[in-house]
Amino acid sequence: MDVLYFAWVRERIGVPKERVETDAVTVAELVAELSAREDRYAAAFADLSALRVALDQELAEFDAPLAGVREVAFFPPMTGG
Amino acid sequence: MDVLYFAWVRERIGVPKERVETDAVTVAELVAELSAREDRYAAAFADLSALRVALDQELAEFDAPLAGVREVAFFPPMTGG
Amino acid sequence: MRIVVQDAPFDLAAETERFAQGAAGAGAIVTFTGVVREADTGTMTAMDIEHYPGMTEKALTSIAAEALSRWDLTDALVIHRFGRLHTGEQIMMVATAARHRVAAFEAAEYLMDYLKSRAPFWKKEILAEGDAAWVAAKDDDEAALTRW
Amino acid sequence: MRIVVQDAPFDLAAETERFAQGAAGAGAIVTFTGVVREADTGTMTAMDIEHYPGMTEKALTSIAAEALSRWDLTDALVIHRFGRLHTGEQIMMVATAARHRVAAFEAAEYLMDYLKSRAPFWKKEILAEGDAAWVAAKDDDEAALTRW
Repeated sequence: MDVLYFAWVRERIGVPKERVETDAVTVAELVAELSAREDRYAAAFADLSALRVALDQELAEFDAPLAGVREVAFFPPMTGG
Repeated sequence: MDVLYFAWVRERIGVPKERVETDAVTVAELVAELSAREDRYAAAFADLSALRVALDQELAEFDAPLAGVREVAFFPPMTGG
Repeated sequence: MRIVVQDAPFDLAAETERFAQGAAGAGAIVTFTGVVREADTGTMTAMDIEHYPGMTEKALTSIAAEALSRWDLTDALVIHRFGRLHTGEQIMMVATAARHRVAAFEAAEYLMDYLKSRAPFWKKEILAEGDAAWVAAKDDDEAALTRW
Repeated sequence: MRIVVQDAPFDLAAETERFAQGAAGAGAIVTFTGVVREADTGTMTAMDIEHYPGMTEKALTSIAAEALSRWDLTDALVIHRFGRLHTGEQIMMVATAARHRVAAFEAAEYLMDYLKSRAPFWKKEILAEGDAAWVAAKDDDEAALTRW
Protein backbone atom coordinates (compact mmCIF):
# COMPACT_ATOMS: atom_id res chain seq x y z
CA MET A 1 0.00 0.00 0.00
CA ASP A 2 0.97 3.65 -0.31
CA VAL A 3 1.81 5.40 2.94
CA LEU A 4 1.76 9.21 2.96
CA TYR A 5 3.09 11.65 5.55
CA PHE A 6 2.22 15.31 5.98
CA ALA A 7 3.52 18.35 7.89
CA TRP A 8 5.97 17.53 10.71
CA VAL A 9 5.34 13.80 10.32
CA ARG A 10 6.66 14.09 6.75
CA GLU A 11 9.63 16.16 7.95
CA ARG A 12 10.49 13.71 10.73
CA ILE A 13 10.21 10.61 8.54
CA GLY A 14 11.97 12.35 5.66
CA VAL A 15 9.75 11.32 2.75
CA PRO A 16 6.26 12.44 1.68
CA LYS A 17 5.23 9.01 0.43
CA GLU A 18 6.46 5.46 0.22
CA ARG A 19 5.31 2.01 -0.84
CA VAL A 20 5.02 -0.37 2.12
CA GLU A 21 4.47 -4.14 1.91
CA THR A 22 2.86 -5.30 5.13
CA ASP A 23 0.69 -7.97 6.70
CA ALA A 24 -0.49 -5.57 9.40
CA VAL A 25 -4.20 -6.07 10.11
CA THR A 26 -4.85 -2.69 11.71
CA VAL A 27 -3.38 0.80 11.52
CA ALA A 28 -1.90 0.30 14.99
CA GLU A 29 -0.06 -2.81 13.77
CA LEU A 30 1.31 -0.87 10.79
CA VAL A 31 2.51 1.88 13.14
CA ALA A 32 4.25 -0.70 15.36
CA GLU A 33 5.88 -2.32 12.33
CA LEU A 34 7.19 0.99 10.97
CA SER A 35 8.33 2.16 14.42
CA ALA A 36 10.37 -1.00 14.83
CA ARG A 37 12.01 -0.40 11.48
CA GLU A 38 13.97 2.80 12.10
CA ASP A 39 14.34 5.53 14.73
CA ARG A 40 12.84 8.21 12.49
CA TYR A 41 9.56 6.27 12.42
CA ALA A 42 9.68 5.62 16.15
CA ALA A 43 10.22 9.36 16.70
CA ALA A 44 7.34 10.34 14.42
CA PHE A 45 4.94 7.80 15.95
CA ALA A 46 6.03 8.27 19.58
CA ASP A 47 2.78 9.99 20.63
CA LEU A 48 -0.23 8.71 18.71
CA SER A 49 -2.52 11.19 20.47
CA ALA A 50 -0.72 13.89 18.47
CA LEU A 51 -1.43 12.07 15.19
CA ARG A 52 -4.34 11.49 12.88
CA VAL A 53 -4.74 8.80 10.24
CA ALA A 54 -6.70 8.65 7.01
CA LEU A 55 -7.52 5.45 5.10
CA ASP A 56 -8.17 6.00 1.41
CA GLN A 57 -8.58 9.70 2.17
CA GLU A 58 -11.15 9.29 4.94
CA LEU A 59 -10.31 9.99 8.59
CA ALA A 60 -10.10 6.77 10.60
CA GLU A 61 -9.15 5.42 14.03
CA PHE A 62 -5.87 3.66 14.85
CA ASP A 63 -7.69 0.39 15.52
CA ALA A 64 -9.30 0.46 12.04
CA PRO A 65 -8.64 -2.59 9.81
CA LEU A 66 -6.40 -2.21 6.77
CA ALA A 67 -8.13 -4.85 4.64
CA GLY A 68 -8.65 -3.49 1.13
CA VAL A 69 -7.02 -0.15 1.92
CA ARG A 70 -4.75 1.23 -0.82
CA GLU A 71 -3.61 4.50 0.76
CA VAL A 72 -2.78 5.27 4.40
CA ALA A 73 -1.83 8.79 5.49
CA PHE A 74 -0.40 9.99 8.81
CA PHE A 75 -0.44 13.63 9.86
CA PRO A 76 -0.85 15.98 12.83
CA PRO A 77 -4.23 17.49 13.75
CA MET A 78 -5.36 19.69 10.88
CA THR A 79 -5.12 23.48 10.96
CA GLY A 80 -7.13 24.80 8.03
CA GLY A 81 -9.14 27.96 7.69
CA MET B 1 -43.10 69.92 20.01
CA ASP B 2 -42.84 68.03 16.72
CA VAL B 3 -44.69 64.73 16.61
CA LEU B 4 -43.69 62.25 13.88
CA TYR B 5 -45.47 59.13 12.69
CA PHE B 6 -44.05 56.25 10.66
CA ALA B 7 -45.29 53.22 8.73
CA TRP B 8 -48.93 52.27 9.43
CA VAL B 9 -49.14 54.80 12.26
CA ARG B 10 -48.43 57.52 9.70
CA GLU B 11 -50.98 56.03 7.30
CA ARG B 12 -53.68 55.78 9.98
CA ILE B 13 -53.15 59.30 11.31
CA GLY B 14 -52.76 60.68 7.80
CA VAL B 15 -49.73 62.95 8.27
CA PRO B 16 -46.04 62.19 8.68
CA LYS B 17 -45.41 65.06 11.10
CA GLU B 18 -47.24 67.78 12.96
CA ARG B 19 -46.62 70.50 15.51
CA VAL B 20 -48.42 69.80 18.81
CA GLU B 21 -48.82 72.25 21.68
CA THR B 22 -49.35 70.26 24.85
CA ASP B 23 -48.98 70.33 28.61
CA ALA B 24 -48.71 66.53 28.74
CA VAL B 25 -46.10 65.48 31.30
CA THR B 26 -45.48 61.98 29.94
CA VAL B 27 -45.73 60.20 26.60
CA ALA B 28 -48.80 58.35 27.87
CA GLU B 29 -50.53 61.66 28.62
CA LEU B 30 -49.73 62.93 25.13
CA VAL B 31 -51.16 59.72 23.65
CA ALA B 32 -54.37 60.18 25.71
CA GLU B 33 -54.64 63.80 24.63
CA LEU B 34 -54.24 62.96 20.93
CA SER B 35 -56.60 59.96 21.16
CA ALA B 36 -59.31 62.19 22.64
CA ARG B 37 -58.89 64.65 19.79
CA GLU B 38 -60.01 62.57 16.77
CA ASP B 39 -60.90 59.00 15.88
CA ARG B 40 -57.89 58.55 13.61
CA TYR B 41 -55.59 59.07 16.62
CA ALA B 42 -57.68 56.81 18.81
CA ALA B 43 -57.46 54.13 16.11
CA ALA B 44 -53.68 54.49 15.74
CA PHE B 45 -53.06 54.43 19.49
CA ALA B 46 -55.63 51.73 20.33
CA ASP B 47 -53.00 49.11 21.20
CA LEU B 48 -49.88 50.63 22.73
CA SER B 49 -48.20 47.22 22.93
CA ALA B 50 -48.04 47.36 19.10
CA LEU B 51 -46.32 50.76 19.19
CA ARG B 52 -42.89 52.13 19.97
CA VAL B 53 -41.96 55.69 20.86
CA ALA B 54 -38.74 57.68 20.43
CA LEU B 55 -37.96 60.93 22.24
CA ASP B 56 -35.46 63.13 20.42
CA GLN B 57 -34.54 60.10 18.28
CA GLU B 58 -33.86 57.72 21.19
CA LEU B 59 -36.19 54.81 22.01
CA ALA B 60 -38.15 55.45 25.20
CA GLU B 61 -40.98 54.06 27.30
CA PHE B 62 -44.55 55.36 27.34
CA ASP B 63 -44.18 56.54 30.93
CA ALA B 64 -41.13 58.66 30.04
CA PRO B 65 -41.36 62.40 30.86
CA LEU B 66 -41.64 64.91 28.01
CA ALA B 67 -39.83 67.75 29.78
CA GLY B 68 -37.30 69.30 27.40
CA VAL B 69 -38.22 66.97 24.53
CA ARG B 70 -38.42 68.60 21.10
CA GLU B 71 -39.31 65.62 18.90
CA VAL B 72 -41.61 62.67 19.67
CA ALA B 73 -42.02 59.83 17.17
CA PHE B 74 -44.57 57.00 17.18
CA PHE B 75 -44.13 53.88 15.05
CA PRO B 76 -44.66 50.12 14.98
CA PRO B 77 -41.90 47.68 16.01
CA MET B 78 -39.00 48.07 13.61
CA THR B 79 -38.29 45.66 10.78
CA GLY B 80 -34.84 46.48 9.42
CA GLY B 81 -32.21 44.18 7.95
CA MET C 1 -16.41 52.25 11.41
CA ARG C 2 -18.55 53.38 8.51
CA ILE C 3 -22.34 53.82 8.47
CA VAL C 4 -24.15 54.46 5.19
CA VAL C 5 -27.91 55.07 4.78
CA GLN C 6 -28.96 55.67 1.20
CA ASP C 7 -31.66 54.98 -1.35
CA ALA C 8 -29.19 54.17 -4.15
CA PRO C 9 -27.95 50.61 -4.70
CA PHE C 10 -24.53 49.77 -3.28
CA ASP C 11 -21.81 47.76 -4.99
CA LEU C 12 -21.38 44.62 -2.88
CA ALA C 13 -18.16 43.59 -4.61
CA ALA C 14 -16.55 47.02 -4.29
CA GLU C 15 -17.68 47.48 -0.68
CA THR C 16 -16.41 44.03 0.29
CA GLU C 17 -13.06 44.67 -1.39
CA ARG C 18 -12.72 48.12 0.18
CA PHE C 19 -13.56 46.78 3.62
CA ALA C 20 -11.09 43.89 3.27
CA GLN C 21 -8.32 46.19 2.06
CA GLY C 22 -8.87 48.49 5.01
CA ALA C 23 -8.93 45.73 7.61
CA ALA C 24 -5.26 45.89 8.57
CA GLY C 25 -4.29 43.33 11.18
CA ALA C 26 -7.52 41.37 10.84
CA GLY C 27 -7.39 37.60 10.36
CA ALA C 28 -11.13 37.21 9.88
CA ILE C 29 -13.69 39.16 7.87
CA VAL C 30 -17.41 38.40 7.95
CA THR C 31 -20.02 39.99 5.70
CA PHE C 32 -23.78 39.65 5.74
CA THR C 33 -25.88 40.80 2.80
CA GLY C 34 -29.66 41.06 2.88
CA VAL C 35 -31.55 40.56 -0.37
CA VAL C 36 -35.22 41.24 -1.20
CA ARG C 37 -36.57 37.76 -1.75
CA GLU C 38 -39.93 36.53 -2.93
CA ALA C 39 -42.46 36.59 -0.10
CA ASP C 40 -43.32 33.16 1.27
CA THR C 41 -46.66 33.51 -0.49
CA GLY C 42 -44.86 34.43 -3.70
CA THR C 43 -46.88 37.42 -4.87
CA MET C 44 -44.55 40.25 -3.84
CA THR C 45 -43.26 42.50 -6.60
CA ALA C 46 -41.39 45.12 -4.58
CA MET C 47 -40.63 46.32 -1.08
CA ASP C 48 -40.89 49.87 0.23
CA ILE C 49 -38.50 50.63 3.05
CA GLU C 50 -39.40 53.61 5.19
CA HIS C 51 -36.98 54.99 7.73
CA TYR C 52 -36.57 57.82 10.26
CA PRO C 53 -33.91 60.15 8.86
CA GLY C 54 -31.58 61.29 11.61
CA MET C 55 -32.54 58.62 14.10
CA THR C 56 -31.53 55.88 11.64
CA GLU C 57 -27.93 57.08 11.42
CA LYS C 58 -27.76 57.59 15.20
CA ALA C 59 -29.17 54.13 15.93
CA LEU C 60 -26.83 52.38 13.47
CA THR C 61 -23.81 54.29 14.78
CA SER C 62 -24.71 53.40 18.34
CA ILE C 63 -25.23 49.70 17.48
CA ALA C 64 -21.91 49.52 15.62
CA ALA C 65 -20.06 51.36 18.42
CA GLU C 66 -21.45 48.86 20.91
CA ALA C 67 -20.23 45.96 18.74
CA LEU C 68 -16.76 47.52 18.52
CA SER C 69 -16.62 47.85 22.29
CA ARG C 70 -17.90 44.33 23.03
CA TRP C 71 -15.64 42.47 20.64
CA ASP C 72 -12.03 42.96 19.63
CA LEU C 73 -12.87 44.26 16.16
CA THR C 74 -10.54 46.14 13.85
CA ASP C 75 -13.45 47.60 11.86
CA ALA C 76 -17.19 47.46 11.19
CA LEU C 77 -19.38 48.57 8.29
CA VAL C 78 -23.16 49.00 7.98
CA ILE C 79 -24.90 49.95 4.74
CA HIS C 80 -28.71 50.11 4.66
CA ARG C 81 -30.95 51.27 1.84
CA PHE C 82 -34.42 52.78 1.95
CA GLY C 83 -37.07 53.50 -0.70
CA ARG C 84 -38.52 51.09 -3.24
CA LEU C 85 -36.57 47.88 -3.89
CA HIS C 86 -37.43 45.01 -6.19
CA THR C 87 -37.02 41.28 -5.76
CA GLY C 88 -33.36 40.28 -5.96
CA GLU C 89 -32.03 43.71 -5.00
CA GLN C 90 -29.59 44.01 -2.11
CA ILE C 91 -31.16 45.85 0.86
CA MET C 92 -28.24 46.08 3.22
CA MET C 93 -24.90 44.69 4.29
CA VAL C 94 -22.80 44.58 7.41
CA ALA C 95 -19.13 43.65 7.64
CA THR C 96 -16.89 42.98 10.62
CA ALA C 97 -13.14 42.45 10.85
CA ALA C 98 -11.33 40.93 13.81
CA ARG C 99 -8.17 39.03 14.63
CA HIS C 100 -10.17 35.88 15.32
CA ARG C 101 -13.15 34.29 13.59
CA VAL C 102 -15.44 33.91 16.58
CA ALA C 103 -15.38 37.65 17.30
CA ALA C 104 -16.03 38.51 13.65
CA PHE C 105 -18.99 36.10 13.44
CA GLU C 106 -20.53 37.08 16.78
CA ALA C 107 -20.22 40.81 16.10
CA ALA C 108 -21.83 40.44 12.67
CA GLU C 109 -24.74 38.51 14.18
CA TYR C 110 -25.07 41.10 16.93
CA LEU C 111 -25.19 43.90 14.33
CA MET C 112 -27.88 42.05 12.40
CA ASP C 113 -29.97 41.22 15.46
CA TYR C 114 -29.96 44.83 16.66
CA LEU C 115 -30.41 46.30 13.21
CA LYS C 116 -33.51 44.11 12.70
CA SER C 117 -35.30 45.31 15.83
CA ARG C 118 -33.67 48.54 17.00
CA ALA C 119 -32.93 50.56 13.87
CA PRO C 120 -35.94 52.60 12.66
CA PHE C 121 -36.74 50.88 9.37
CA TRP C 122 -40.14 49.57 8.35
CA LYS C 123 -40.80 47.29 5.40
CA LYS C 124 -43.94 47.23 3.30
CA GLU C 125 -44.49 44.44 0.78
CA ILE C 126 -45.99 45.59 -2.50
CA LEU C 127 -48.04 42.69 -3.81
CA ALA C 128 -48.76 41.72 -7.40
CA GLU C 129 -52.48 42.48 -7.07
CA GLY C 130 -51.79 46.09 -6.16
CA ASP C 131 -52.22 45.44 -2.45
CA ALA C 132 -49.57 46.27 0.09
CA ALA C 133 -48.87 44.99 3.58
CA TRP C 134 -46.56 46.18 6.33
CA VAL C 135 -44.17 43.46 7.43
CA ALA C 136 -44.86 42.57 11.06
CA ALA C 137 -41.96 42.33 13.48
CA LYS C 138 -41.22 38.73 14.37
CA ASP C 139 -41.19 37.50 17.96
CA ASP C 140 -38.08 35.54 16.99
CA ASP C 141 -36.27 38.74 16.09
CA GLU C 142 -37.09 40.34 19.42
CA ALA C 143 -36.12 37.14 21.23
CA ALA C 144 -32.77 37.09 19.40
CA LEU C 145 -31.71 40.17 21.38
CA THR C 146 -31.81 38.31 24.66
CA ARG C 147 -28.79 36.34 23.48
CA TRP C 148 -26.49 39.35 23.87
CA MET D 1 -22.13 24.17 -4.31
CA ARG D 2 -18.63 25.06 -5.45
CA ILE D 3 -15.34 23.86 -3.93
CA VAL D 4 -12.05 25.38 -5.06
CA VAL D 5 -8.57 24.36 -3.87
CA GLN D 6 -5.77 26.32 -5.51
CA ASP D 7 -2.42 27.95 -4.87
CA ALA D 8 -3.28 31.10 -6.84
CA PRO D 9 -4.90 34.10 -5.12
CA PHE D 10 -8.66 34.45 -5.52
CA ASP D 11 -10.57 37.64 -6.21
CA LEU D 12 -12.73 38.23 -3.12
CA ALA D 13 -14.82 40.96 -4.79
CA ALA D 14 -15.49 38.90 -7.92
CA GLU D 15 -16.21 35.71 -5.97
CA THR D 16 -18.60 37.53 -3.62
CA GLU D 17 -20.40 39.16 -6.54
CA ARG D 18 -20.62 35.88 -8.45
CA PHE D 19 -21.95 34.04 -5.43
CA ALA D 20 -24.53 36.75 -4.71
CA GLN D 21 -25.69 36.82 -8.33
CA GLY D 22 -26.12 33.05 -8.33
CA ALA D 23 -28.02 32.94 -5.04
CA ALA D 24 -31.53 33.02 -6.52
CA GLY D 25 -34.24 33.00 -3.90
CA ALA D 26 -31.86 33.73 -1.03
CA GLY D 27 -32.64 36.54 1.39
CA ALA D 28 -29.38 36.23 3.30
CA ILE D 29 -25.77 35.82 2.19
CA VAL D 30 -22.89 35.36 4.62
CA THR D 31 -19.22 35.34 3.68
CA PHE D 32 -16.18 34.61 5.80
CA THR D 33 -12.70 35.49 4.59
CA GLY D 34 -9.52 34.33 6.31
CA VAL D 35 -6.45 36.55 6.04
CA VAL D 36 -2.81 35.80 6.97
CA ARG D 37 -2.26 38.11 9.89
CA GLU D 38 0.84 38.92 11.88
CA ALA D 39 1.58 36.21 14.43
CA ASP D 40 0.77 37.22 18.01
CA THR D 41 4.53 37.46 18.55
CA GLY D 42 4.85 39.62 15.45
CA THR D 43 7.82 38.00 13.73
CA MET D 44 6.05 36.00 11.01
CA THR D 45 6.88 36.87 7.42
CA ALA D 46 4.95 34.20 5.57
CA MET D 47 2.86 31.10 5.98
CA ASP D 48 3.26 27.80 4.14
CA ILE D 49 0.04 25.87 3.76
CA GLU D 50 0.46 22.15 3.03
CA HIS D 51 -2.50 20.03 2.05
CA TYR D 52 -3.41 16.49 1.01
CA PRO D 53 -4.38 16.66 -2.67
CA GLY D 54 -7.42 14.50 -3.33
CA MET D 55 -8.49 14.18 0.29
CA THR D 56 -8.77 17.97 0.61
CA GLU D 57 -11.38 18.27 -2.14
CA LYS D 58 -13.26 15.24 -0.78
CA ALA D 59 -13.28 16.57 2.78
CA LEU D 60 -14.42 20.05 1.73
CA THR D 61 -17.13 18.62 -0.51
CA SER D 62 -18.37 16.39 2.27
CA ILE D 63 -18.38 19.25 4.82
CA ALA D 64 -20.27 21.54 2.42
CA ALA D 65 -22.76 18.79 1.51
CA GLU D 66 -23.43 18.23 5.21
CA ALA D 67 -24.06 21.97 5.68
CA LEU D 68 -26.48 21.98 2.73
CA SER D 69 -28.38 19.07 4.23
CA ARG D 70 -28.53 20.47 7.77
CA TRP D 71 -29.67 23.97 6.86
CA ASP D 72 -32.08 25.25 4.24
CA LEU D 73 -29.34 26.73 2.05
CA THR D 74 -29.70 27.76 -1.57
CA ASP D 75 -25.93 27.57 -2.15
CA ALA D 76 -22.50 27.22 -0.53
CA LEU D 77 -18.98 28.09 -1.63
CA VAL D 78 -15.57 27.11 -0.24
CA ILE D 79 -12.28 28.43 -1.63
CA HIS D 80 -9.02 27.45 0.10
CA ARG D 81 -5.48 28.19 -0.99
CA PHE D 82 -2.27 26.29 -0.35
CA GLY D 83 1.41 27.08 -0.80
CA ARG D 84 3.31 30.13 0.45
CA LEU D 85 1.25 33.13 1.49
CA HIS D 86 2.42 36.43 2.91
CA THR D 87 0.95 38.64 5.63
CA GLY D 88 -2.23 40.33 4.46
CA GLU D 89 -2.99 37.74 1.78
CA GLN D 90 -6.38 36.06 1.74
CA ILE D 91 -6.12 32.35 2.59
CA MET D 92 -9.67 31.21 2.11
CA MET D 93 -13.32 32.14 1.98
CA VAL D 94 -16.64 30.46 2.53
CA ALA D 95 -20.04 31.78 1.52
CA THR D 96 -23.55 30.59 2.32
CA ALA D 97 -26.91 31.69 0.96
CA ALA D 98 -30.26 30.95 2.59
CA ARG D 99 -33.78 32.33 2.78
CA HIS D 100 -33.20 33.38 6.40
CA ARG D 101 -30.25 34.95 8.18
CA VAL D 102 -29.90 32.47 11.04
CA ALA D 103 -29.39 29.55 8.64
CA ALA D 104 -26.83 31.49 6.59
CA PHE D 105 -24.84 32.46 9.71
CA GLU D 106 -24.98 29.04 11.34
CA ALA D 107 -23.99 27.21 8.17
CA ALA D 108 -21.03 29.56 7.59
CA GLU D 109 -19.82 28.98 11.15
CA TYR D 110 -20.30 25.24 10.73
CA LEU D 111 -18.24 25.28 7.52
CA MET D 112 -15.48 27.22 9.26
CA ASP D 113 -15.45 25.02 12.35
CA TYR D 114 -15.19 21.83 10.30
CA LEU D 115 -12.77 23.28 7.79
CA LYS D 116 -10.44 24.28 10.67
CA SER D 117 -10.20 20.80 12.16
CA ARG D 118 -11.40 18.28 9.58
CA ALA D 119 -9.96 19.42 6.24
CA PRO D 120 -6.39 18.26 5.63
CA PHE D 121 -4.49 21.54 5.72
CA TRP D 122 -1.45 22.27 7.85
CA LYS D 123 0.02 25.72 8.45
CA LYS D 124 3.67 26.51 9.03
CA GLU D 125 4.71 29.97 10.11
CA ILE D 126 7.87 31.25 8.46
CA LEU D 127 9.52 33.56 10.96
CA ALA D 128 11.67 36.61 10.31
CA GLU D 129 14.78 34.95 11.76
CA GLY D 130 14.61 32.14 9.21
CA ASP D 131 13.00 29.75 11.65
CA ALA D 132 9.73 28.02 10.93
CA ALA D 133 7.12 26.49 13.20
CA TRP D 134 4.10 24.31 12.51
CA VAL D 135 0.92 25.86 13.85
CA ALA D 136 -0.49 23.62 16.57
CA ALA D 137 -4.17 22.73 16.48
CA LYS D 138 -6.09 24.60 19.19
CA ASP D 139 -8.20 22.79 21.78
CA ASP D 140 -10.78 25.55 21.22
CA ASP D 141 -11.09 24.59 17.56
CA GLU D 142 -11.68 20.95 18.39
CA ALA D 143 -14.14 21.92 21.11
CA ALA D 144 -16.04 24.12 18.64
CA LEU D 145 -17.17 20.97 16.80
CA THR D 146 -19.17 19.74 19.77
CA ARG D 147 -21.60 22.63 19.17
CA TRP D 148 -22.98 20.98 16.03
